[in-house]
Amino acid sequence: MKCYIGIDLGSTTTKAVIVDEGGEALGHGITNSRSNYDTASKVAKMEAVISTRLTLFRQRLKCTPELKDDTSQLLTELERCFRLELFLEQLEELHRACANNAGTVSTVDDRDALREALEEIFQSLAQKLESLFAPGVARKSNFFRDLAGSAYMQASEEVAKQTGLSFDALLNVYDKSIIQVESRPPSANLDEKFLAALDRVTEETGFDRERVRKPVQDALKEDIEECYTVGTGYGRVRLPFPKEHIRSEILCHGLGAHLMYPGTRTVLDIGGQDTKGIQVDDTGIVANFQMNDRCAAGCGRYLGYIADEMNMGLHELGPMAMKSTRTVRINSTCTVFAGAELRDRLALGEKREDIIAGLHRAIVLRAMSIISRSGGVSNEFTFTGGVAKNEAAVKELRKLVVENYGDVTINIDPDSIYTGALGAAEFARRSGTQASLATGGNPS
Amino acid sequence: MAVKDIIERCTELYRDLEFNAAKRWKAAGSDRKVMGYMPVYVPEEIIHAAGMMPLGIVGGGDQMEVIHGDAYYQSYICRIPRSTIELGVTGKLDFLDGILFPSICDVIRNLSGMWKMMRPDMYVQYFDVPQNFADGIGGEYYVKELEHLRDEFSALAGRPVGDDAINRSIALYNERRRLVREIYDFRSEAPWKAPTAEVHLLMRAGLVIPVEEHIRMMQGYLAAAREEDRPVRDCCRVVINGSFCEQPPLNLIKTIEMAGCYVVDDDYMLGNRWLLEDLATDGNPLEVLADAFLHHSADTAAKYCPRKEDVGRFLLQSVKDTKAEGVIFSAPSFCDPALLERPMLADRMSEHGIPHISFKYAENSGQMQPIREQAGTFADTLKLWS
Amino acid sequence: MSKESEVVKESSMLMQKEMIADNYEALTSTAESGRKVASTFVPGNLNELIMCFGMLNNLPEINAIQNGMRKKSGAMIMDAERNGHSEDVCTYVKADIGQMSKGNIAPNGKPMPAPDLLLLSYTGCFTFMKWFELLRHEHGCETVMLQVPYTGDGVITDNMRSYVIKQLKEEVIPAMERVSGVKFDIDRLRENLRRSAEAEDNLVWVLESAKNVRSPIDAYFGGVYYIGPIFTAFRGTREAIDYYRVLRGEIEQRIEQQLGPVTPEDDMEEERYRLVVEGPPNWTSFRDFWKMFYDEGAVVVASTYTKVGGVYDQGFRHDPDHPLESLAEYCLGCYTNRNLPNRVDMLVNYVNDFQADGLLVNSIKSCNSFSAGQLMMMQQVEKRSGKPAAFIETDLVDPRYFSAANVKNRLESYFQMIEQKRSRIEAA
Amino acid sequence: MTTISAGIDVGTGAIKAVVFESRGEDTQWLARRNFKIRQRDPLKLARTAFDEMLDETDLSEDQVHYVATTGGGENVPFATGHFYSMTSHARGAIYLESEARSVLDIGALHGRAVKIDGRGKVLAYRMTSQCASGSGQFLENIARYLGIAQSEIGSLSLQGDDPETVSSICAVLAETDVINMVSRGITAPNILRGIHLSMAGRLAKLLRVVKADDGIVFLSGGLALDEGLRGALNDSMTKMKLKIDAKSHPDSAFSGAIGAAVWGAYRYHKLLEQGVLEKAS
Ligand SMILES: Nc1ncnc2c1ncn2[C@@H]1O[C@H](COP(=O)(O)OP(=O)(O)O)[C@@H](O)[C@H]1O
Ligand SMILES: Nc1ncnc2c1ncn2[C@@H]1O[C@H](COP(=O)(O)OP(=O)(O)O)[C@@H](O)[C@H]1O
Ligand code: SF4
Ligand code: SF4
Ligand code: SF4
Repeated sequence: MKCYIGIDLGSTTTKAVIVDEGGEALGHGITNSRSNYDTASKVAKMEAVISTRLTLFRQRLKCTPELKDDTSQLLTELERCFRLELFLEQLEELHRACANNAGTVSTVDDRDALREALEEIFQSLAQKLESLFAPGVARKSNFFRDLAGSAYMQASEEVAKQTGLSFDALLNVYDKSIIQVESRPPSANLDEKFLAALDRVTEETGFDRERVRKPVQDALKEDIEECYTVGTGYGRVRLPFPKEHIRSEILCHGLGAHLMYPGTRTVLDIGGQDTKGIQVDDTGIVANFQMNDRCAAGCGRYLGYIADEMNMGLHELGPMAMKSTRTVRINSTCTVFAGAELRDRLALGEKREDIIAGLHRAIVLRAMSIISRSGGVSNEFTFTGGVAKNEAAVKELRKLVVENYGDVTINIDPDSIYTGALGAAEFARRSGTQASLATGGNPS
Repeated sequence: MAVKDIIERCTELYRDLEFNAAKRWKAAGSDRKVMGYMPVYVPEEIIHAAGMMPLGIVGGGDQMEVIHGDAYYQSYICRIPRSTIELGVTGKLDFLDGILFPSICDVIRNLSGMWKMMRPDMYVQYFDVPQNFADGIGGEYYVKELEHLRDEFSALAGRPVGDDAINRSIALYNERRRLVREIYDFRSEAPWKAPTAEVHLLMRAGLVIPVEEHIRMMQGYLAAAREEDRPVRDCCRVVINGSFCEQPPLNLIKTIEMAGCYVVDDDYMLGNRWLLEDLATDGNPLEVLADAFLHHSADTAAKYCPRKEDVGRFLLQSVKDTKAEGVIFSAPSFCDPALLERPMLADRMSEHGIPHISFKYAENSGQMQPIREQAGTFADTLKLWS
Repeated sequence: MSKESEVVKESSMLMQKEMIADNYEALTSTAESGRKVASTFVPGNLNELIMCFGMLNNLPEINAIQNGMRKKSGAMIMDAERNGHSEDVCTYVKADIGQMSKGNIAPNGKPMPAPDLLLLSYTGCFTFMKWFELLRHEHGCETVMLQVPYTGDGVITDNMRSYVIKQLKEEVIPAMERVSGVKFDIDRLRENLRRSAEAEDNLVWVLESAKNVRSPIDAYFGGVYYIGPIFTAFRGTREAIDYYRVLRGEIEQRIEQQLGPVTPEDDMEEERYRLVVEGPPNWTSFRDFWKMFYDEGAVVVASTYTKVGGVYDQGFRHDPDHPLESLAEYCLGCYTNRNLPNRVDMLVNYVNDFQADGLLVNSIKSCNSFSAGQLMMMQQVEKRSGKPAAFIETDLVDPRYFSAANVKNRLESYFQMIEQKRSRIEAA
Repeated sequence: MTTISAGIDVGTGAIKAVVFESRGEDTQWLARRNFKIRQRDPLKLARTAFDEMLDETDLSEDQVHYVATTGGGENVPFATGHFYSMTSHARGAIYLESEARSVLDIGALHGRAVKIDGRGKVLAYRMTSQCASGSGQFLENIARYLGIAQSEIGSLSLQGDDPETVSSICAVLAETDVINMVSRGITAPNILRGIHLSMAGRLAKLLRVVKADDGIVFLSGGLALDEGLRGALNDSMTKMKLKIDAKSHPDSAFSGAIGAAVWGAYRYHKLLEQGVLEKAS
């Protein structure tokens, strides 16, 4: 089938969306951005392909009467096992890289002790990751870097304590290795992994292997033909695409939000290091926009710094802020000073959750300023970008929007992080179908 | 009243972004009008004589969350206009009958035009002052501008504002100026008895309450503060310069004192003591006001200094009068007048062997640590080595 | 492109180059010639008056621009900052002060004489006042102030006019007589003003030529060259009259041949977007900045920056019959001395009269006079003209504040937005 | 008589503490601690450091005559008095390097240039502004991203032969800049050197502003031992025609704490003389 792909190479995450000829979204994928842009977009695309395959399975399964009722359980399990397969493979790579890099660490004299320690760390890592992928377990993040990273920190802190090896040295081995692992393009044989995952699922859950295998194989046989790709986002100029395949992220976000909610007139996007306020008309065309520049104060990365400072996962910040009873007013939202500010406040005896709530409010206030600058909020209002996943930010935003602009519809889609990529995919579809029309192709 | 009570009342006024005191005053009479003005100086006497209450607006301070203000101002413009716009956009200044934007810098100047566009229904006046200090040139121009103002206010008030009325107001404001001077002198003599945060609050209160009430308030404070027994701390004496427009957050003022510096003179809320001496109450009042403005008024960076050798004279005098050990140049970020003037003043201080330091702030500065460190090091140095 | 137009195109440029070089030559050889130098600012610059005393006119803003375009301003600014000048203040001032401390070398490589008179035309910008105080502080030159009241209500009142005239008569002219040793001759002034008016007519014609769809000029990037003579030391001179006559001839030809604006690389191929621009340009990356426009087929058809040194397209002309009054009116009417509602009116009219696709605001960090309030002006223009606007932020001569990637990102998005809108209107 | 004083420097990145014994001009170290703050409460950490030092020296708390805090330590409850960072870094610098005539303190978030005289008196100073671009913290983050240990930064940076300048003024955006560089294949040494040069440029500018123009500039704070930064600094100073020499000392990180301890001892005697010891703070 003909597919059109949009890739949004953001400053923190890279997203891909695949749509079919009718503009229907088939799948989306995300990964953390990294210095190898090519790999980042390949991985995001691969993730989107996986998600497309899952969509196709769903369609097949729905048509398989005896499995129809178990569709969602099956898919969840399949995805879980599939991810585990992917992770174990990456973990293996990381393990190898670490072992190699252990020889290059200059600060440690006893290399053998270091290698031994690494073995121990990786043993506990494999266990931990497997348990993270056990049925029904909530994960901090879906990125290998994050999951492996925090597990590695924990494990190595313990090992360091036991063996007297320097924690910094162990950390260093990891830092060296993860960047290598991340730069490698993803391995290609997805089909095999799907089948392996399927085996695992049937083993663990007792589904009839043969009966499930057929629709899965059918779905895998379907050809995903990549017709046209459009890139957008912060890193778009460095994407290996010709100019006409690149669109400004403002336009993509506007269009993407329009596709999700056709009534959208105002879009707010808070990403890793930029915040955009966009006004669109009833066809998704951008009428006005504003964004921050030169200063990343109050953007998504800010939360990242805070999370690091508190040794928490990004997704834990929102819930913690929700517990606050009293908001602390925070005036400086310099991302880099965030940690210092937090410590300052803690020293003054303020409560963690109150401070965190104050920080969220500060971010949203800044965003409100940017929206105001772009022309205010008109009905309907759509909030997109990574920070839209954060419930505390959403809560503050709702409050402030209502206070300042009255009763407007506020749309937040759980997949809002893909808004830009969706817009890009739609641009790809438009260009692609036009191109094939022009060359006499048959667009049906 | 005890110092504590007076200061509490001032703090309440300082925090009240709804300007309830002025609203109450206005509500007490059907013909009462409130005329807002931006820093630094406007001839309040004429407003007062027209039966109106002058209301000084110095932004939103660190208590206000600015949401719309940033839609009007780029990041490299000082804070006060954006929080003032915020006050306007959120309707907090709707009760004003008019607003004056005195000539101080291009930001406030342009704000006058923004206000005209934002509130076409309101009386909005840009008020230019002479930078030529010859009676026959700048003086003549200024008197005509004052006449214009008086005529406009007469029209607003619905009755002519006569010379007698203005003279009576001048007398009242003379009283206020005298008290303000007294408080500053008192603090300079016994800075431990009148912490700058208190003096600042007291001066700030004067912007938002009727002048008669401010006079009573200052009398009360002076009487009470003299009685108060407060410990003397090991601090050095400094003069603050550069803060005549946007005001620092109260925490910053406290930080400076806590870091070991007694402030013995400053240019916070300079409008209250813009005219330096008592004014005649029996002359042609507009000429009297003009004369005081041209020849007996405070110095700020917003004024032109016709003679090179006079630059910094005012500040030097203040250092001498208050026996200060050093000068802290503390200006709002992006404040053109203060920051352009600073190198000249700093040179003057160095010429006279007066130690000085400088830093910037914003009305909503949250991080006090760098300020504390700089003021503290300054104090350490003055203390350890004097 | 025809061979002919190439030749003609160059002649106005060459003329201007020569004029500027001659002026710097004159400025740097006062030791021999004994001529006196008055420094003053572009807005409210009283060139006709200065000429009456045989003095030379030196404009520190222009020096800063020259240093900016030669990429020398960055170091000068840092130098000034080291000496205690704040990062926050206008970079023209710091570039100027930095130039002084670096030996005050003129763009022709020769040392610039210290000015004999600082003519502080305090017109439309607060910074001017402190700028010359700072120069006086360091060099101790004689300074005379001419305060031009701000037209806060959008009108020039009698009080303002007579205040300016009075200052001219009682302070400025006596100071000039004192410094130059030349007696003031009002007929000489009238003569100069007559020449000014003649050149002004042609300048206005040139700027208005952008009303042609397929504009023959770029009224911003090209415009800054066109206003050069009249905004600087040449208003009231014979050379200026000649220059504008030649320039007009060239543009008449371009219109005839249906040519687009001249660019540093080539004539512009296709006119895809017509813009009105508010705010001064960036000088340190002037070429790169311009390229971002002509590469995309964007032509600036009207700009307010070309009105800073005098607004002529609204009917004002220097008037030999009322010499001092007309100097006063000129100063009072400069673009940044106008109140914001007035500036908005001008912009809305430009967008409409020049059939522009929208307004672009280039907001300059240095310049509060221009920048404070621009965001609101932009909203008003959008609302009243119905055309989209965009906002970029750069600086005049501080290279640290020109972020090419940022500016490009915004411009691209803006152009794509206009494009999209247009296709929608076509589709409808 | 012998005076025992303690200096505790509460930084944004680390806590440094020392205990000193002085007999007139004669001083000697008794103990020291340097704790990274990471996620812990700095005040508690200060207490831990102090307790550990008391333990190590077999002293009881009241045998310490003066506990001087510096940095962000105003609120340390067991302190006798507080000196502001630049005061103590100035004194610490003279203690470690008597020829120093200026100090460059490069910590986790701030840089400070202090001009001093031979007695450690602060003559002029300048701090980096509120914006954290080009701070130690930033360098640390980048190094981690590049997989480089802190101790390797210096030597790697010195190998950079074609440094790539970081254009962003914002530390956060600069991080992305760096990622961008990696994507273009710029080597780690050149990236680090680029960062060092841009930091050095900023720091040298601070030195110029305080008019530090002769003698030795003493590097203190956590980054003083980063030889790459030191090299870049010397280059930048040469370029800016500053004829001063950047030097550091193995104990550079402690200079604030040392200065505080030395001033503490001095103040102790002064207060004894004045008979106001009881209200020492
Ligand atoms: N699960 C989550 N919970 C809360 N915030 C999140 C979560 N995931 C991402 N974020 C926030 O979103 C930001 C990234 O947003 P994104 O739109 O992907 O940015 P970009 O497009 O710039 O890469 C992160 O910096 C983080 O603050
Ligand atoms: N050997 C080293 N080489 C380079 N950087 C170092 C080294 N040791 C510490 N640092 C850096 O020094 C900083 C802490 O410096 P410090 O002066 O203690 O800061 P503060 O006083 O602000 O806490 C940290 O950012 C750390 O990255
Ligand atoms: S703070 Fe300074 S720049 Fe800002 S409005 Fe006041 S005087 Fe003008
Ligand atoms: S502030 Fe603006 S008008 Fe004034 S000197 Fe600077 S650039 Fe020119
Ligand atoms: S370091 Fe902080 S204040 Fe500075 S530009 Fe970056 S986010 Fe903004």
